[in-house]
Amino acid sequence: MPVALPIGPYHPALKENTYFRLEVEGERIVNADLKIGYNHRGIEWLAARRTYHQDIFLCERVCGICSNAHSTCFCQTVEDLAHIDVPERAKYLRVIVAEMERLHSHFLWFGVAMHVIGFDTAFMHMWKDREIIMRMIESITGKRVNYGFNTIGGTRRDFTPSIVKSIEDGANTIEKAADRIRNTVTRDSLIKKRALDIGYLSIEDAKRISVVGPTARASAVDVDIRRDDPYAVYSQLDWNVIIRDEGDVLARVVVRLHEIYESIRLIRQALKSLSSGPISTEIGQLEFPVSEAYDRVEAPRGELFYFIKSNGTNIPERVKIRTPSFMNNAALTAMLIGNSTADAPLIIASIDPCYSCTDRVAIVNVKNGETAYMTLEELSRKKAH
Amino acid sequence: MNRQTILESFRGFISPKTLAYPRQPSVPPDGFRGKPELDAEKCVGCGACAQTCPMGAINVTDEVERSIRVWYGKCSFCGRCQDVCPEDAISLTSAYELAVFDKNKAAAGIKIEFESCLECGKKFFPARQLNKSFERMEPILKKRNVSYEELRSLDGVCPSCRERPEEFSKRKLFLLNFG
Amino acid sequence: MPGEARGILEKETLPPKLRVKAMSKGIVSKLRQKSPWVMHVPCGGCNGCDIEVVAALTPLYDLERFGALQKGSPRHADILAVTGPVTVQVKERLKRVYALVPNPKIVMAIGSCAISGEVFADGYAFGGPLDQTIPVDVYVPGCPPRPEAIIHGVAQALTKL
Amino acid sequence: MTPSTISNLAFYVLQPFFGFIVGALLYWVFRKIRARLQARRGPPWYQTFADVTKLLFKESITPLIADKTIFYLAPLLAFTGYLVALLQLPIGNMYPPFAGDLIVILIFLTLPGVAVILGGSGSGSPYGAIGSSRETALLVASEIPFAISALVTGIQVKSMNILKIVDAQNQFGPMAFHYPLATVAFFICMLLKLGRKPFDIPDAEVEIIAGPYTEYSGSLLGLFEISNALRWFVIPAFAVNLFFAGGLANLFVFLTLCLIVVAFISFLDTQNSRYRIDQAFNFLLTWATLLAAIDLVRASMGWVFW
Repeated sequence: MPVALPIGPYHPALKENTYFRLEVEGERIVNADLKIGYNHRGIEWLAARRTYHQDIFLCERVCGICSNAHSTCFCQTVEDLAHIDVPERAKYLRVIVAEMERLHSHFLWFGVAMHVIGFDTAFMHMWKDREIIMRMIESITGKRVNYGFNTIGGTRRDFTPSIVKSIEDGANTIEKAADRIRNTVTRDSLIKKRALDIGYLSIEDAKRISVVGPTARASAVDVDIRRDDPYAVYSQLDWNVIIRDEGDVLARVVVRLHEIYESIRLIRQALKSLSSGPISTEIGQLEFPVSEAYDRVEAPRGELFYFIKSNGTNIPERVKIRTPSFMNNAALTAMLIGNSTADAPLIIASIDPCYSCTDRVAIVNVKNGETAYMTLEELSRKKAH
Repeated sequence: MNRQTILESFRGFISPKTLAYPRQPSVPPDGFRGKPELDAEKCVGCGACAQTCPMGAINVTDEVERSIRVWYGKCSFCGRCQDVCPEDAISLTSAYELAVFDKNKAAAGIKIEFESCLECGKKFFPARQLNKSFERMEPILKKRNVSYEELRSLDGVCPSCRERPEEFSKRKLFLLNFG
Repeated sequence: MPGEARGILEKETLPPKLRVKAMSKGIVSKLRQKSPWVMHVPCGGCNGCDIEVVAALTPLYDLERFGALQKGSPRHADILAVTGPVTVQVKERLKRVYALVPNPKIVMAIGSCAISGEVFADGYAFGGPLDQTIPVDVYVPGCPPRPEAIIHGVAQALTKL
Repeated sequence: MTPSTISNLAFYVLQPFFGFIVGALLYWVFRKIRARLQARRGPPWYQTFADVTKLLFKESITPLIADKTIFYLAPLLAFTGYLVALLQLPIGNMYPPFAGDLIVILIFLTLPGVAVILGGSGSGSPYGAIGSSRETALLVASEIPFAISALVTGIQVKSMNILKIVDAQNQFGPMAFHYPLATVAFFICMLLKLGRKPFDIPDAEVEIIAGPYTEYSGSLLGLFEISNALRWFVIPAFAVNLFFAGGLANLFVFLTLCLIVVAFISFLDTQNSRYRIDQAFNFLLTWATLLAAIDLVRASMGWVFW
């Protein structure tokens, strides 16, 4: 007889609230279900009621960890929509800050993953190293989280020479910290024991569920928006897309580990070829033609998609966001089945879930105030129609 | 167990990385966006900050004076107000310890005096904003040979007085001259 | 409570039995301040405050210096650190979590979202500011507050225990 | 009343307090060392006392679906287990009036485990139930190497009386030198008995919140905290008595050895991640049992090499 084991809505392994219903036989998971929606805040609805400039800060708060990816994607979409050219320097600055964000997000993820398997010392050490990046981000953008760095037509802040110097020094420190993570993660027998062959996701499943980002790349799906649909200056820089074909939690660990090194490489190159010039295009009155635009950005967790429809006013008619975690969460049910309950938190953590990103898919009947939330199955069925 | 963590642990054992925060202040880096503060000397009371604030944290209320209030409980410290302020009257300081017991106390506000109407004496518009706009217009006025007092006598009138026929014709005449 | 206890102590007319009671009350509340166990309750925020709360536990800020531990069970908690705008979905669950916490308890509203809803305040999914759902003792504005500000907030909260 | 009765009475009254204070300080030492190894500063020395006092004066909530008798009994049972074990252990030169029997102590050290299982399953929480089932599995797996490695010492001196074991070591040298494998096995089980990594599976926070303790609050949790403080003294003291010659009948040496044991345990705790329950089960029943069994065979055959 399977017993239902709830994980959430409040659970220490989840830094946010979501609800997993695991049906277990003994310690083995036979069925998994996921209920999201606790974080639903109606961002798309709100975005259609604010001006474009105010929406930048709203979109940043879709997710606090990948906030810069959200604001970059929003600004790029609006720039497409209004045909605004972004200065070269601003593009470089955007790449640097985006990669810094990827660094801090991956360090954060490593720490959380270590915490989940109970290796608190490694968690503390990794978050200690993460603070170096946070301090750098704070000195660049003025805030640790939700930077407010982007604006339509460029960036809001410029790098001073001293900041450039501090990033160059910081990159070396971070590289050493990344070496420490590599030595810890790859040489610890217990970590290997916990992560190897756990939460397997085959390439077929990955393609069927269409997972994105490091989760997809760990299952041998060769996808990276930075290369496939280059934005900013990624096409001018030299870097690699990390692919692994094992498809288990350890592969996701290794992919993220190597992405840290690639990010450091990108930051160094971008700093080297940083040209002088203005950081944003002067836009007096924003003129929006009645049209639509979309843009994609590779957030730390995968492909982030924005679609904006304008009606000619300074308020967008519709903003549609598809976040990476929305796709990756669907893969969890496939990953969890057959594993032990003790591994469930690690598997959940391995996709780096971000429920604040995900929870915008509620169907709300505003008239009678009833809120009905669709399960992922219903939603996918609806999409198929 | 692995060698890297053991080494790192002993390094940490000898020199913990913890900041001595509550005893020693922790100073944020330059350009940190902390508590926004209003400068009562510089502010003209135009309300551009309130208009642009994405969160609606800045409130402008008109009674006998115009009061501008920033509520930190709703502020996201994005700095848009600082960007748009024409007088640099609002600025984000480096203060960040804002914990309070009463959420309404986490706020800063200033009052802007109103100018009295030249006709009826009713207080109707922030005095400093009016003066500032005249100041900005001065080069144009000189070019057009219009005296400052003339403009002042026209614009120093409250909206309800302006609707009176004699005021209306005066303004029409002025605008015709002005071109 | 400490102030109150001290106030009673100053009155010399108190019978000895009550005086001892007041003194022990003062000592207990002193010790309570030395052992705040925090439960972090995310209420639908953007994650920013959540990671800053976690950052406050990590080596650079180390809340354990003040005896604070992060606890997973509301039954063990003294301080509820609530982050995020309380969404409609979470509201009832938050009330349930609050009821699970034994007295005396302190609620901290961390981040502007919990205080006012911030950018989500106009949305249909916003369930009202935190203090309309459960009584709040300390407000920590910030979007998100720095870990230092959270430590400052905890220090403020402790004076209420 | 004879003078010995009075001194015995004084011993029984004072020993629990002494045990609690030393245990609380040793628990603080553990937390402090753990914090320092994690590059943090760690709590102040009075932390355990503050925690316990706070919990004792806090509201205690009994869940409606909990089995009241079991729910209240469990913390008392855990406390009793450690207390009785403590009262039978020689502490340096302080010998207990009723000299402990090794098997009795082993049985009483099992009692807290049983109490946790009872409390967890009686609390009516799913996390408590899972925590209990995990604790049961671990208790079954750990009792075998724990008992075997402890019994090695008893078999060596041909007496189950703990005083005799200590005295014998004062003549022939500590057991840790004669039976290093049993010592290692005992240390592995000690990690489990102290609820430390890699065996903190029953109350793994990220998996099942606080496991069996999830529903406990206030003074009942405080009682668990007191027994936790006691256990941080009893179990290192047991180890010192069995394998390190009981501190050469010197209180200071005894406490120092306890401190070293705790420091070593803290180090192991920080350097390990958590086992999965099946991995822990296998590890305990194969490696730990094997190590203990080798020394058991040696002890019973009299093969002591040095």
